[in-house]
Amino acid sequence: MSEGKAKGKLAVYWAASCGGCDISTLGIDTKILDVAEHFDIVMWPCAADGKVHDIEKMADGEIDVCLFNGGIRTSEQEYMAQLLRKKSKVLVAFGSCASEGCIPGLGNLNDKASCFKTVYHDSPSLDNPNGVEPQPVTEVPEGKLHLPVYYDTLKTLGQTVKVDYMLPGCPPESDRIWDAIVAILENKLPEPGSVIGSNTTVCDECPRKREEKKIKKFYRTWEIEVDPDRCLLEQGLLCAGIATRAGCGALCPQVNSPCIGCYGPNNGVEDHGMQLLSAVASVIDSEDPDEIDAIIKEGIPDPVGSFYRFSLAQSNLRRKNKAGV
Amino acid sequence: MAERVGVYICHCGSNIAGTVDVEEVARWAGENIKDVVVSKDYKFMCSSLGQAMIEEDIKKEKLTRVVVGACSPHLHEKTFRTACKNAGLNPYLFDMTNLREHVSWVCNDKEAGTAKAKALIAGSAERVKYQQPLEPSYVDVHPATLVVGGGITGLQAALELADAGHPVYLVERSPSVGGHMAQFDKTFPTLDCSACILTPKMSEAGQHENITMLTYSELEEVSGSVGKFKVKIRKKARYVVEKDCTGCGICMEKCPRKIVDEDFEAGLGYRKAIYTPFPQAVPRTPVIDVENCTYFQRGKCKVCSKVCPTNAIDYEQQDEIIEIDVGNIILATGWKLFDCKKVPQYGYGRLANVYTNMEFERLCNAAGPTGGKIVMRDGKTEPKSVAIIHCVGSRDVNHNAHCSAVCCMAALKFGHLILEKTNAEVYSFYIDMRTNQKQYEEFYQRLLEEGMHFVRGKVAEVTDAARNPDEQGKLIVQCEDTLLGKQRRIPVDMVVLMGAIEPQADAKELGLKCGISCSMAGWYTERHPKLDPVATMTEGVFVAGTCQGAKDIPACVAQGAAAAARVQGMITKGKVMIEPIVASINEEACSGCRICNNLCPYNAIEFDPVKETSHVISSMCKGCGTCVAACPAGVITGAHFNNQQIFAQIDGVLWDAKPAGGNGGAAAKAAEPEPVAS
Amino acid sequence: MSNENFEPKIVGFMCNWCSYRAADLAGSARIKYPPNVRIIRVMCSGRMDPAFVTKALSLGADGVMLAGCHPGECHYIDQNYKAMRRYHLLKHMLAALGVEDERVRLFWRSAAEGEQLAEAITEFVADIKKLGPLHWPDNWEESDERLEALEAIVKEHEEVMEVNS
Amino acid sequence: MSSQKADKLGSEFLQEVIEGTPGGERIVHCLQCGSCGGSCPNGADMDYTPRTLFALINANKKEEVLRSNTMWCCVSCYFCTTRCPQNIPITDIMYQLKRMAIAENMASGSDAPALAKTFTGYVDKYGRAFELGLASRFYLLNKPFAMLKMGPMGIGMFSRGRMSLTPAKIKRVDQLNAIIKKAREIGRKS
Amino acid sequence: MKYAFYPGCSMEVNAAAYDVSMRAVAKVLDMELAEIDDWNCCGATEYFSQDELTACSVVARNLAIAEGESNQLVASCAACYCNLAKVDKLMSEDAEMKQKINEALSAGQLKYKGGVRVRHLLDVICSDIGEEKIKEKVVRPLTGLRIAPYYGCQAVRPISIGDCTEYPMQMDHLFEWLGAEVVDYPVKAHCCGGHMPQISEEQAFELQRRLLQSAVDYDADMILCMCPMCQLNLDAYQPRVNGMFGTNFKMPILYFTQLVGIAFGLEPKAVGFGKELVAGLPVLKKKLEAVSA
Repeated sequence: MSEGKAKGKLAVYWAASCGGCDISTLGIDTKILDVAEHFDIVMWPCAADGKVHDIEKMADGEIDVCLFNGGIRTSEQEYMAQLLRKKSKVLVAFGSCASEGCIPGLGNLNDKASCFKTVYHDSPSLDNPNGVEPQPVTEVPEGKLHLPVYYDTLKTLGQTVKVDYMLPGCPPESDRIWDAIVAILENKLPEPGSVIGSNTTVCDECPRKREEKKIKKFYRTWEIEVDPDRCLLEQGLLCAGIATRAGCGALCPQVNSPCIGCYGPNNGVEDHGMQLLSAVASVIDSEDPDEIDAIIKEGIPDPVGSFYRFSLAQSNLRRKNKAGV
Repeated sequence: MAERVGVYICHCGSNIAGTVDVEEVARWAGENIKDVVVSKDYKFMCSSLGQAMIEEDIKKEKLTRVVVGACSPHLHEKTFRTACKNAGLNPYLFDMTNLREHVSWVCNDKEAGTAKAKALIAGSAERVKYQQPLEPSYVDVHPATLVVGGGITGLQAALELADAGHPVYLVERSPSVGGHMAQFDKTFPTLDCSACILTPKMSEAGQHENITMLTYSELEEVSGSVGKFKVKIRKKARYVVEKDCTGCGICMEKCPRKIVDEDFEAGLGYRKAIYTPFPQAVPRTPVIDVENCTYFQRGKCKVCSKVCPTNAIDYEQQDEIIEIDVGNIILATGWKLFDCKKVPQYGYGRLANVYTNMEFERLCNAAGPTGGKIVMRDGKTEPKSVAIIHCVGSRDVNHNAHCSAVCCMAALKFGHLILEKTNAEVYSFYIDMRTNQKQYEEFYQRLLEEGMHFVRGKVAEVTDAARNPDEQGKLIVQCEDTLLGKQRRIPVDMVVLMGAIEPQADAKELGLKCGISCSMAGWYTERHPKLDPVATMTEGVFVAGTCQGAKDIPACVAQGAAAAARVQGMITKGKVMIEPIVASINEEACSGCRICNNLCPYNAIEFDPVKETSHVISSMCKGCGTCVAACPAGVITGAHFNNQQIFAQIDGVLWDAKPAGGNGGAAAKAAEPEPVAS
Repeated sequence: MSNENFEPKIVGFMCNWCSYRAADLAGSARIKYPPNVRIIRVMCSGRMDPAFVTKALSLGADGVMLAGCHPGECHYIDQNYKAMRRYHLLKHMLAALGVEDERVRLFWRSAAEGEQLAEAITEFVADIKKLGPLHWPDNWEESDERLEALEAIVKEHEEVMEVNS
Repeated sequence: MSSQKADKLGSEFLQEVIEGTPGGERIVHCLQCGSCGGSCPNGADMDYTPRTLFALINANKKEEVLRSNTMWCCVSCYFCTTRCPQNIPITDIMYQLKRMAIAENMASGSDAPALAKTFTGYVDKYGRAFELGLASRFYLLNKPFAMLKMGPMGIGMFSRGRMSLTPAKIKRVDQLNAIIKKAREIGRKS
Repeated sequence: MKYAFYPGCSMEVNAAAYDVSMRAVAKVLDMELAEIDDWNCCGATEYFSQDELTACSVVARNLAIAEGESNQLVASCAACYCNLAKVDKLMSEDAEMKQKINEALSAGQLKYKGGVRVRHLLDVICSDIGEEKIKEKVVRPLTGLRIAPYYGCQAVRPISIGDCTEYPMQMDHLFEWLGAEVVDYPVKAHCCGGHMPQISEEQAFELQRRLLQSAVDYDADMILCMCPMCQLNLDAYQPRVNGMFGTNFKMPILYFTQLVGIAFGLEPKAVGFGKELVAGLPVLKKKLEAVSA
């Protein structure tokens, strides 16, 4: 790392996400001190103080790097995305939510009305006798109070503003975060627009033995005794590792749990879920349409959750047909 | 990407211009599609003037991509690729839009036709920008040929090639070549003795210096591709050493075990446990039928070994796998007889004197079990009346929808032989009399004169349930005489069922090994039913004879010769072009998940267990793209049909479908931010 | 949603050997059928990536037609069975995403079945017409509320900043 | 699709036959092979064999077909159907021709329509067939003389307890009749 | 094993011998045949001659009722089997007809989804119970008795109970298991005349003559039926057939279940002997020592 260079400015932001990304960032441990040595942290809602006003007042491009985690679900998040874009030289979609929508993106199976219905009306743990819903504007004697507007559709950061890099993972492994930080510090970032990470899939890191594949029946993990040495997909478990970018060290498959796809698609794949779906369907072991249908319907009751757990918002179709919600 | 695209719209006289406003399409493409720098229409684009225009523009306007909107690419893709090549542009940087077959000829309305033409042109123009220069490859053609099947078709093909000086491997699964034709007595319509015309060809093939005859052998595995197939053949153990055997036949004479011969004699005659199917068999080396050999079953006997003057018997012999290299393959695997028991109402298998056509061939064959005497199952009584039933298992959607093509003539032949050899009355029960080759109708006329009775009607049942004393002890053939419109019951002594010609039971499996497909029924699919009847969709694999469809001997011989001629053409040319439309795997990025491994029917994808990655053997790849669509990591690319190209084409054909807001797919992925924050 | 004047935009993916040639044959035989299907040629139905379908729908197609050789008659032996498997799983997914069953359909048509291909297109177009437009990209649009809210945030912050400074 | 094809064939009568018979569109595949006429146990007594009827249907000879005795000779043994090399549901077509003959009032020369009518009358009323009622009512109305010959058999049946004097009746005749009424209504509509 | 059972109109009175013997045999074989609630007539051939949709709806009422009770519906009469199986098949293959029939059924608050497999009693006994169990139950082998199995038409055509449509064998096998000599005569699946006796006696009696003659030619002691209509035609009209053709047939026509019962050691009376017009018991006594003893 180059010594004695002027300190840069770093912003970390958190939109529609769970906070895991921040925790994983802190998982780089004492190396966070190296980060602090090289950067002034101008904003990090989870770990440091920093005011929106101060950012607004900065010159365009004054922030060197912004690590932005979370998808865009509200007007406030969208505003912050636009603001940080303007003020940052390099904007990184940090983690699965910002890159491809992640679990919050599964909200795209519903619309705003049905989300509110569940959260503010139907939830069993709720006490809301008057059925009050959050209002974007509330008049109080002191003036108008604003709440962010909640959107029908969750968008990824890239669908909202132009992003320079994506760092995949839910959350990104601390080691991968450190790799990325080193790349930033050493100015060894890849081509703008690309994903910072490996260009192979989880299978590359998975120690299981793989053979030619034929699937006659899909199982849920609890339905079978898992052979610890053999490829999970070959055993009928819907493992997304074949279609998912490496980087995690194949953590899940190593403990007999199929990969759920949190690192997103490999380079050059346009639609993660479709690519996985196409691969898995190709090796279904039947030529009889009725049997194929039965294998699918019985084995994969929740296709969206199985193939698009992390990438629905970034998929070609992005959401469920609103007309059908 | 700043490509320079030229778009050319053909009028095709009024064929396209009649329902598509070609000037408008050309104008629109020039003004609206990004990177289109030249856009023209012309009366006949495929004419030499049209081609010259494109060539000139490529040079003058420095075009890097060309789109021609004309007829189907299946007609003129080659023409325009050549034009591009002539002008120095890689031919794979061209795309053809089908404005005739897919637009003008199927549209009524000029406005709709013009709109559809614009969309298709937009698709091509967007696609062509992503196309990549490709180079076809060339392979040397190995001069040897594999012929599978030693019937008359395979023999003919093998002899044609061998006589032209090319090496041939002739593989036959039974112990002798000859096929079904060796079982026949006479051949219609000339009534030549079948053996007399066939056996010279058999022995010629057996002795030919260019023919390696592998009988009692089966095709095990085929790999490689046109020009350089690698073939594994299983040579089944005969238990007789071919090089030592002189074919003297003493072993067969002395063998104490006699069994019913279900194959060559169709169950009517006997053979020994060590046997050749028939006396003129080629080669003359017998085989031991292990399942019926006393030594193999009980460990004692060895008579054959004791009597053999040259010690050629080897009970320890094992199957042998022979590997050969060939440039081309001819499949001439023939047919099998329909199982007449599947039509229980005709009583075959239950009523003794109901025969199949193959049984009857043996029955009237002078070399057959009765010495050519036509007698009933008791072995002595001559029938006083015989019914011949056509279309048993043919022209019947419950069994085979096809017409077996030869049964009408074979039935007439049988009729003639019965009338010649016995005093019996002969009845033919037919649906339609099909005698449509040279001298066939004349033969029908002859049988009319000879007094054969013809009843037009498909027989309903053959029964021994007599209704009156006249019918007692007879087989009663019940049918509607459709020319009278009346039901008839005709008592006879003997019934011959003209069973259908069916595809071999393992035709599909064998086809799969060679990379060719079958129709639903099981006939091999030819490249073009009229214009390319012996080639298949797989380069270097040809089909001939009845494995492609029911046909008579002259047609089989013609196809055998035709296939040989096609192969000779390949050998003479010496090289064969391989289209560059193949898949390739970026091995760097392949994680070895092995999804693709068993998706390729041509085994073109190989897994390297050391590197733990897969790769495509491009000479074996036929370019279907199935693995490309299946690769979960997106590391397999299909040349000329890659994702980028197809996505661009989708984008293009839907140019008018995107919503007004411009929230289009590809564009939206990297959305221009709407500047709100200031 | 059905609309008399609605002309659906449909993308048709057809294999080079059977269905594309069937379309050629329909043309040569001058069989008329609705102009709504825009045909894209692929070498085999096995090349048909489910993402092609979702891509087309996301770009505004109202329906997608897939066509290949009859099962058992594939030019590439049995690759159309892989298309069949993907199609079934894709349909399962599309149903979960609220895309009507009729919008995406797989047909088997041999090179000899020009008339049958034309019939399939006619039938398919009629069915999509009955369903009405899909307009998938509209699905992603937010209401005007969004722009108002964004403007409000900017204004609010400007006001606060004025007070502060 | 099938109706389009029938349009082209131009025989109205053919189309009616096809539309009224499940699987009836196979009739256009008839090869005129005669395996139906050959198979029929009553084939010898028919005015026309079934095969001939199909040719007449093709030729639009409605009157000849519907006035023929062919379908009334049919005993529903289904030999023609299972043997037909073209999978034509011949027995079912015979049923359709019977229905058309009754509807067009051309079913002359056979007692079968009357028997059928009597039979369905009992089913509609009781939900069950009634053998004695059927026999006596049918014979009284249609063949009073033939009834005399039936005497000894009837006595034999009675004496062995094989004939009941009263019809059995199902519990929910109303439900059955509602279904029948609805079915007839739908039938008239289409 | 439990089955839903559809007796059909003939069983109660005309075919009482079939009914009683079938129930007795079922008891020995531990088959539970639960009669479906309030079934109606299958329409025979007559209803289909008048109105296809109504006939189908009448039949489908039974299928709909059965669907609530079991996924297997057993019929003992060939014609009932035929109609039930045909309507079931039609509804599974023809969506339009299914919709129409269900529309009609809805008038009676019924619906048939298509979940019933229609079986014939003979097939259930031969395929589900099977050789081993049946042989176990034989206490009085039918040795020496020459029986002619008679299948008739509608159990094997157009929708076979699971046997060859031309030359069925299930009953042949069954009686081989029971020790009888089975006569292999060529007309075992030919027509008994069906409803023809009421329409044209000449035609009907000729059909019956062919069957009886063939059985006699093959030296059968008796013909065994699996359908009340077949039994009625061959049994009750036999004297009239003799009258018309000058023959002298005295061929007992019994139900196959009656003889299965005899083999299982049941008493002739308990399996309905005596209901037939051409007496069967004397033949049985003459041929089977165990019975006469």
